[in-house]
Amino acid sequence: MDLILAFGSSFLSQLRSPTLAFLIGGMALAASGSKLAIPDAVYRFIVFVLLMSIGLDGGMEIREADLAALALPAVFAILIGCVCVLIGAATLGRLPGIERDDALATSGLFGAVSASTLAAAMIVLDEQDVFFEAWTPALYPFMDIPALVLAIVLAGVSARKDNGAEKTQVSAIIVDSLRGSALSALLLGIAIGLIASPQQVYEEFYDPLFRGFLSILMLIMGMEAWSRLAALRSVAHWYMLYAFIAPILHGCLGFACGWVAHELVGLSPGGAVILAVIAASNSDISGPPTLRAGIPGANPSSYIGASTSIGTPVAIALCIPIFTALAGFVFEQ
Amino acid sequence: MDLILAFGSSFLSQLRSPTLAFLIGGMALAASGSKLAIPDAVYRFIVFVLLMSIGLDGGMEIREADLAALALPAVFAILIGCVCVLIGAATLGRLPGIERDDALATSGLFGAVSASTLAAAMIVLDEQDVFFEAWTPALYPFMDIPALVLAIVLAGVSARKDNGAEKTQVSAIIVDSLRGSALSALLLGIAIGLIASPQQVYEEFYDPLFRGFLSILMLIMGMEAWSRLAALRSVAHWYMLYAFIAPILHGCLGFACGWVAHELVGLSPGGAVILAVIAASNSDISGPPTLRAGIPGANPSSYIGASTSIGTPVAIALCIPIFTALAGFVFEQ
Amino acid sequence: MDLILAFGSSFLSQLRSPTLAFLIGGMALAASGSKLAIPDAVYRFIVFVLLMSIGLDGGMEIREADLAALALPAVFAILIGCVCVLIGAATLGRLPGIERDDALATSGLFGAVSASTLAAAMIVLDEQDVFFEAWTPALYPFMDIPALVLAIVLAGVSARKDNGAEKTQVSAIIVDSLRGSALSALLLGIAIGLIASPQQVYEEFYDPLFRGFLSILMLIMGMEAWSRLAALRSVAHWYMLYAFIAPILHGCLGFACGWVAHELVGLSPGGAVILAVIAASNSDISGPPTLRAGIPGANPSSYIGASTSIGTPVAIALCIPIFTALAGFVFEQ
Amino acid sequence: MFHPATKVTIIAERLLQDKLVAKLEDAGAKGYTIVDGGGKGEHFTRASDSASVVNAFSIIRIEAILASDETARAIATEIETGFFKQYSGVVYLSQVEVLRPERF
Amino acid sequence: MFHPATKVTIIAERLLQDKLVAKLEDAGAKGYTIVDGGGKGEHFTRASDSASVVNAFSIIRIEAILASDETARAIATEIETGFFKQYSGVVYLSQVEVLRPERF
Amino acid sequence: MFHPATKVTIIAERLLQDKLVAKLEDAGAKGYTIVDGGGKGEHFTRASDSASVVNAFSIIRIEAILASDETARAIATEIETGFFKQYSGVVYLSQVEVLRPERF
Ligand SMILES: Nc1ncnc2c1ncn2[C@@H]1O[C@H](COP(=O)(O)O)[C@@H](O)[C@H]1O
Ligand SMILES: Nc1ncnc2c1ncn2[C@@H]1O[C@H](COP(=O)(O)O)[C@@H](O)[C@H]1O
Ligand SMILES: Nc1ncnc2c1ncn2[C@@H]1O[C@H](COP(=O)(O)O)[C@@H](O)[C@H]1O
Ligand code: NA
Ligand code: NA
Ligand code: NA
Repeated sequence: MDLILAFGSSFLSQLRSPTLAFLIGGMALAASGSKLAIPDAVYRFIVFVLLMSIGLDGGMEIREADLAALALPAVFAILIGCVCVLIGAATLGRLPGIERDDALATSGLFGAVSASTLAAAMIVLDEQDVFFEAWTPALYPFMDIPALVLAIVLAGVSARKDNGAEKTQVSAIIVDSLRGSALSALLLGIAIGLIASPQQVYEEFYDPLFRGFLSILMLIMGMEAWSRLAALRSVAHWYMLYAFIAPILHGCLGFACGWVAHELVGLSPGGAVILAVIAASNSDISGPPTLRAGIPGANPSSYIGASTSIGTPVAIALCIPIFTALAGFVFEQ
Repeated sequence: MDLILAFGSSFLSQLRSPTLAFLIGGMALAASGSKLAIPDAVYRFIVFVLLMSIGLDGGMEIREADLAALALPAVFAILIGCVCVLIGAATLGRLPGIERDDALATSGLFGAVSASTLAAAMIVLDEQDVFFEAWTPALYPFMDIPALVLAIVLAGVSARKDNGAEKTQVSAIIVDSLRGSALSALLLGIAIGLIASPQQVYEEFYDPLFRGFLSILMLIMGMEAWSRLAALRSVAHWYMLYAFIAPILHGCLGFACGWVAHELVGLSPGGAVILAVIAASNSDISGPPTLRAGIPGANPSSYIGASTSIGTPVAIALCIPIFTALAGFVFEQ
Repeated sequence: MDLILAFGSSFLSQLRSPTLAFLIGGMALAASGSKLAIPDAVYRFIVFVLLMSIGLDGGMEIREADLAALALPAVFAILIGCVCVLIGAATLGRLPGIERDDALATSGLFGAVSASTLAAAMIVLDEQDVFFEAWTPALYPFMDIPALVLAIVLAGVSARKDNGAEKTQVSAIIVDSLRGSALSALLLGIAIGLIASPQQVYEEFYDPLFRGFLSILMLIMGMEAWSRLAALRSVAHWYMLYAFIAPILHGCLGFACGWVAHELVGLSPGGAVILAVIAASNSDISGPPTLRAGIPGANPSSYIGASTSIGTPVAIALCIPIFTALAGFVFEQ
Repeated sequence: MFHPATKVTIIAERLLQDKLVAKLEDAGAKGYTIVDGGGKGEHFTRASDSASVVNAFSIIRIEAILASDETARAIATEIETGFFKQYSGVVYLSQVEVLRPERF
Repeated sequence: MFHPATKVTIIAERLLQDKLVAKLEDAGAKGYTIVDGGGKGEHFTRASDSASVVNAFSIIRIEAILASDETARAIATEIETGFFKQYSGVVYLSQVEVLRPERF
Repeated sequence: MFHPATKVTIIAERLLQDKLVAKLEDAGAKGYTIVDGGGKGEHFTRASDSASVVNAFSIIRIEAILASDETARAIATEIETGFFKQYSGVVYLSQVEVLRPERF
């Protein structure tokens, strides 16, 4: 009961939070056929700044962080990434009229992580003064890469079964996803944060821009969500169902792991929320190209539609407030 | 006499204000054939941020504003927009060697509103610590849309007279201009400001960037002004005359209405200046595409040349200081 | 001995300074084949903001500066620019297997100035609280233009010797390089700083962005440095040698002049470092197009490779700490 | 095996993009490619990249390959008469060769 | 003096760029030109400029002029079979005239 | 009714844009279209979008349609000899069909 209330209030505050307002605003714009468009160059710059900012902050904190406390959440992240993909393959993959490749690609995306959802969660926690270790966002790649790799490998396996296609090299996929613009920016940020002392440039430039750039990214996400709906309608409705349920399910999984990490190595409640949210999120930037190259047989309309049009909005609008509220409730005592 | 002095000093301070310096600098660059060019993506981003910023601020204030005080200026805005177009049609339209379509398109632009001029006025008032209600910039669409619609409708009417062209739908034009990137950004900002609580993102991101982005927009406006002069020379000289007089005339009209609103519903002096300046301004972003689509017969060289090359510089360099000074003088006692 | 230590410590602190970290990070990204790319529009915007910022600050200070103290360094700048080109022509130009045109173009670039290196030096001095006159960066054009002009003229001369090519107009080259996007931005900034009072927009917008934009520019420079190495390998190895030695040599020349200016007109130690660093730097933005147009016979792979891949990294990573340390040592007593 | 096909190239102002694309699809084009640009014609010059206050006037270049020459000619004629009497723009045809005619 | 040459135009998703370029160079193309764009085909629509969360899917248009018609046809066929069975994209040939055949 | 016309396509470095355009207009081209791009040729590779410190070297692709074949050939020859002996770039001709020859 209290939980409901806690969630309710957190949800309402979330609704009033600009983050969500911009997301919905973006949808409204696209729906109204507005000609407003954020130039691609600006979009790419914004994503770069957000991830560099996350990386720098994380890197600077990892220096102080005790690596034992860091190891367990990282292991959990890897597990969650893989489990999510397996769940997807076992559920969505079995449904009537769903191509195996499409199911695997979709599971891969939903197992992977969304930078925009992650950034949104950080701002929301920040708005509610919930503390989290700055290195928790750096768990991103630990969940992202395994999910993508596993999905592509499984697709390769079944492809080989059907028509002896050549073996997929795991290493190649890992390298390829590390090279993606999103992960490169994040990892570079972490490296610089670890080695150099970017405190000042971080505080003067990257941090102040974070909130504003996020608001614009949310706008873009909203526009994309709406404009991809059309493509989504053209594919099996199961995708919509999966895209709605998966984030919540994955989020719970992540939250559970976060709770365990809290008990064992003292991960902060905020850290648990971050873990839950990256589990709930689905890759909308780094993932698609990697999957596109890795599972060419899969139809982008299905997996991108499912992820951008439903998965991301659900993760941002529902999962963030749910798990923030849940944390306030569970970690109270 | 005092007025002259007041204007003189305000004009000089305006001259030293960077806003104008960047405008003139842009002209100088274009005149000197400099290769410096602000990328289009950056230009579009800047316009978005400026209008979103105006919208957010306005929206947050409208919440507190008393709607009665808001209604009258809005009605005035609509009237001014229409009257300006009619004046244009009745003067420019009657001149020898002026195509009716061109005259209407030009009157439409000069009846409509310029986001850049508006932003410049806001900064100037700010520099001179003249208070204005943050919702006054939100009068923009109330003047902009009626002007464009009326111009297009009049053109349609005469087109039908000549060759039974099909009737122009007013609604279609309104929707089209609302969809334009400039108005969408402004209205979205207002909506978010009204519904959500974007205080923090506004103060951390949109507001601090305002002044700087405006300086760059002024630079672009200056370059455009100069580079369009060539096109303008190729058309009748009447356009230059109209483009010089109209902003001042429209501004006086707006100022008069502002004064009435001051007497009746207590519009602030600064608010009156804003009303005067948006009346004096001419649409350089949202207007042209709408008119281009709505009055295809009109020659863009004439109306865009007149507006960008003369109208906007006159509005920024003359009208802003004139009406700021006038306000200081009129509302003194 | 102390010098070595001083240099050592300054070099280490420099290594930890994010400026260099981003430069190296950029190389690492390019080397790892990352897909991260900063959009061209953003790159051009960043360069504009950095140079406008340098210009505004310089312009505002020149107002107060005593022009006598300004004149000598300016004269030195011109001399250095020319001497560097002559040295290059006399050394690189004489080496076996080096085309005269290529040698002159390369010498021109290394005689000219790099905005990015200059900006990096300003931040480093700032980080180490070394004072320098804000007008010293405005020495940029005084060294840049003569170097480019001289290189092009010499190439023209020898071209005429071989096959009576028409005379190269010095004025045309000067105008052309002044029109380049980098110099236009700088000069416009200086003009506005001198005439208008852009204090507020400078402090609210340009200055706060400086450090952050520089970090991104360093990233781009690093990526470019690496990606041009391939082209460089295809040309004579002499270029690598020259590109490594020239910056240090030119820097010493600049430092010596700075020292003289310190003794005669009281140029600050920091100012001497700035003079040394712009001498050490090589043009990577404004120069190449001018040279490309001025010495079409020269092969860009050679001079751009030499400058971007080796010259700039050497200037930033070695020369800046060297001359900062040297200043601390020489100007101590 | 290569098969002849006809390419329709349309150069117009961006503000016509949606209408032109709709027209193409109605007329049976299975696909099209758009690139942005600038240019000069009867009317006036448009910068291709630098900030243009009237961006909506900047140029787009649409090309659509069709297996059937008649359809291509029909589309070109419709667009010329339907748009480029009023608006500025250009349309032209060229002959190309494709490998899988069934997908054009 | 003008000499006939064959132009291979490839329209594909950006993520194939490196592979396609490598293929072109191996096959003996001495140069190529790339422009960015957007488009629509069997698969789905791609915005040409506005922010696309899946930028890597945006379209590139590669054109390479070859003096030898056989080489051109060989390249087109290889690319069609090597890439566009799996990935989305289009390749077509057209006849052009150049002045210095030796450099193509 | 379609009429034959000749298209001149010029691929060159941006720094030549103004000169090339001037040349085109002098030679009687009534219009042209420019798109930005990147590419590779004898000289060196140019990125099409990502930040290039030497942006002025990035590639532009100019196409101009002319009703008169002779004019087109004359332009192509002039540009090849006038520019591309010194600077890097390519020019080629192709045959197209237009509807209103009078405006080309
Ligand atoms: N002869 C031509 N060759 C190539 N493009 C042209 C030509 N004429 C016009 N264009 C393009 O079509 C656009 C509109 O032309 P216009 O309708 O003549 O203003 C111009 O901006 C050019 O991009
Ligand atoms: N008929 C066509 N004409 C021109 N471009 C096409 C055509 N079909 C496909 N394309 C381009 O090729 C890309 C991929 O096509 P597809 O493989 O059908 O999805 C599309 O995005 C278009 O840019
Ligand atoms: N064979 C070719 N096909 C298409 N474009 C080419 C070709 N050769 C050169 N180019 C273009 O022309 C530019 C200059 O070529 P080059 O003068 O060979 O360096 C290159 O960057 C390419 O964009
Ligand atoms: Na996930
Ligand atoms: Na007006
Ligand atoms: Na130098």
